[in-house]
Amino acid sequence: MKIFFLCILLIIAVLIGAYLYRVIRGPTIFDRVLGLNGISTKAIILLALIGIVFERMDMFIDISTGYALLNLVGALAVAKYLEQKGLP
Amino acid sequence: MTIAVEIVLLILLLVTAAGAILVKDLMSAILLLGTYSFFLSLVWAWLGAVDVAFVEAVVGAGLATVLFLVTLFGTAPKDSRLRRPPPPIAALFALPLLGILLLYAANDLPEFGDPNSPASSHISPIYLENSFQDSHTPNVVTSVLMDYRSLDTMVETVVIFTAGIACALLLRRKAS
Amino acid sequence: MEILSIIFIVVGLFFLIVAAIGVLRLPDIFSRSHAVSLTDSIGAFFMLIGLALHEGFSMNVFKILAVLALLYLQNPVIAHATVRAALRAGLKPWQREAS
Amino acid sequence: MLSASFDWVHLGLGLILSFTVAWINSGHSPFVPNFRLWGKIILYIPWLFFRILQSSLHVTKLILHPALPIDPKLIHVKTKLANPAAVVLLGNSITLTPGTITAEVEPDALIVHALDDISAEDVTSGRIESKIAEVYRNGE
Repeated sequence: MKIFFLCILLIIAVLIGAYLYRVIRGPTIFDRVLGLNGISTKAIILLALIGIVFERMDMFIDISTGYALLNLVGALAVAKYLEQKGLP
Repeated sequence: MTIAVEIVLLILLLVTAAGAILVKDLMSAILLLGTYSFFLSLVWAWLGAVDVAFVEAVVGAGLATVLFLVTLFGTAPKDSRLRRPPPPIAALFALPLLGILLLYAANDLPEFGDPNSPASSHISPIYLENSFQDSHTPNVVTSVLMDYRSLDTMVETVVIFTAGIACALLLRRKAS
Repeated sequence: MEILSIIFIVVGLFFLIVAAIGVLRLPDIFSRSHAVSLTDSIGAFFMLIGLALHEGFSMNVFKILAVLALLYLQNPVIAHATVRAALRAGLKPWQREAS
Repeated sequence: MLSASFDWVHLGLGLILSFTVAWINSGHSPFVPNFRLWGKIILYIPWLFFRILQSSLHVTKLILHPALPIDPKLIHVKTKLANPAAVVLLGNSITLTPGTITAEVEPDALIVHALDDISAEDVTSGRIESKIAEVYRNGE
């Protein structure tokens, strides 16, 4: 069972690479913001998975709650900035 | 299997760091730094340092990104030195040499999680035994950070506070 | 219970893979946002519910559900803010040239 | 919740603090819970989830299709919903459904970006809107 979760963990970590490609090579700045959003969602899932693998779910799910809240603040700040400044 | 996860996370970390250095636009560099903090926090969580991961996520991904953005509000959004001069040749030789030296020195460090290493045979038991009597805090990491190393933490807070004041000053100058 | 959680996790993984392919393949920012929304709304749902089923009934299940509710409340806000910023910045949606 | 300590001290402090912050930020409006409305919204969620499942299968088919047969477009959707909270719920539901995303909110219309005709038909037919209108009609 632990091997199964490790495999899932590995696959998701590789999938983050696709989003990272979008963040680094994105033609516009908005692609980067979208990629960051996708990465943070993946990171929340990854943290929950790490909690399952280490059998300390109670600690790791707390960090993922923190991630989710912070992600909202950061993304809204970026979007507000881009609306006011226009395309860089 | 666990090694593979670590390798993938570290590769993602390296690619993000390289991208943050090489990208031309300051805004994209900020976003890449936020991504870097996410990955670093994942690495900390994978190593079992949950509190450090939490701090990294809060300060690195949340607070630092917002502070950088507020700074960009008040200053020029373009990097003025788009054409960077090439690095001197001495640096090209000296930096890999330094890296090799550091890797060689890292060989002598104790193994990760080694119960016989000095850190876990001398320091950790004292903290674990005495922290509750000393500070009455159920979380050991919190008592170490906030009581035993409170000066260090206070100066870190001063750094963040100074950054916040600077951002407020930049915003006020723009408004007037 | 274990079988059900494995099924949920594999379904969620399938949607995550599809979303990653979509992020790589789709042509412009507006259509890519659909792929990201696919991840957020359905991939994360199946993954987290699968993990909650594996965990069994305890305090952690409530925390997982809280994270899920948070995701469902904030992800539309983020996607909408990004797309609105892109629209106001003057980006035109991609269209098929031939038709 | 995060420290999993359920003393009365912690719970009471948390309750008082969160209500105070919400009260300060909402312009000192008195707190009036509308329980019937919340009940209806909770009944609305499973229906929304069924729609999400259906449309995400459709988007999956589109993405995995080798020819990528997408036809993205911007569409204007007129709404008759007067309550701002209802418009927010509508925009949120549209964005949450894969294949459609709310791009701009105007006083009486939404601009929606749709991935192709079938996804767009989901919005233009007004099924979500009528459902939300039903939620809010009796809840007022």
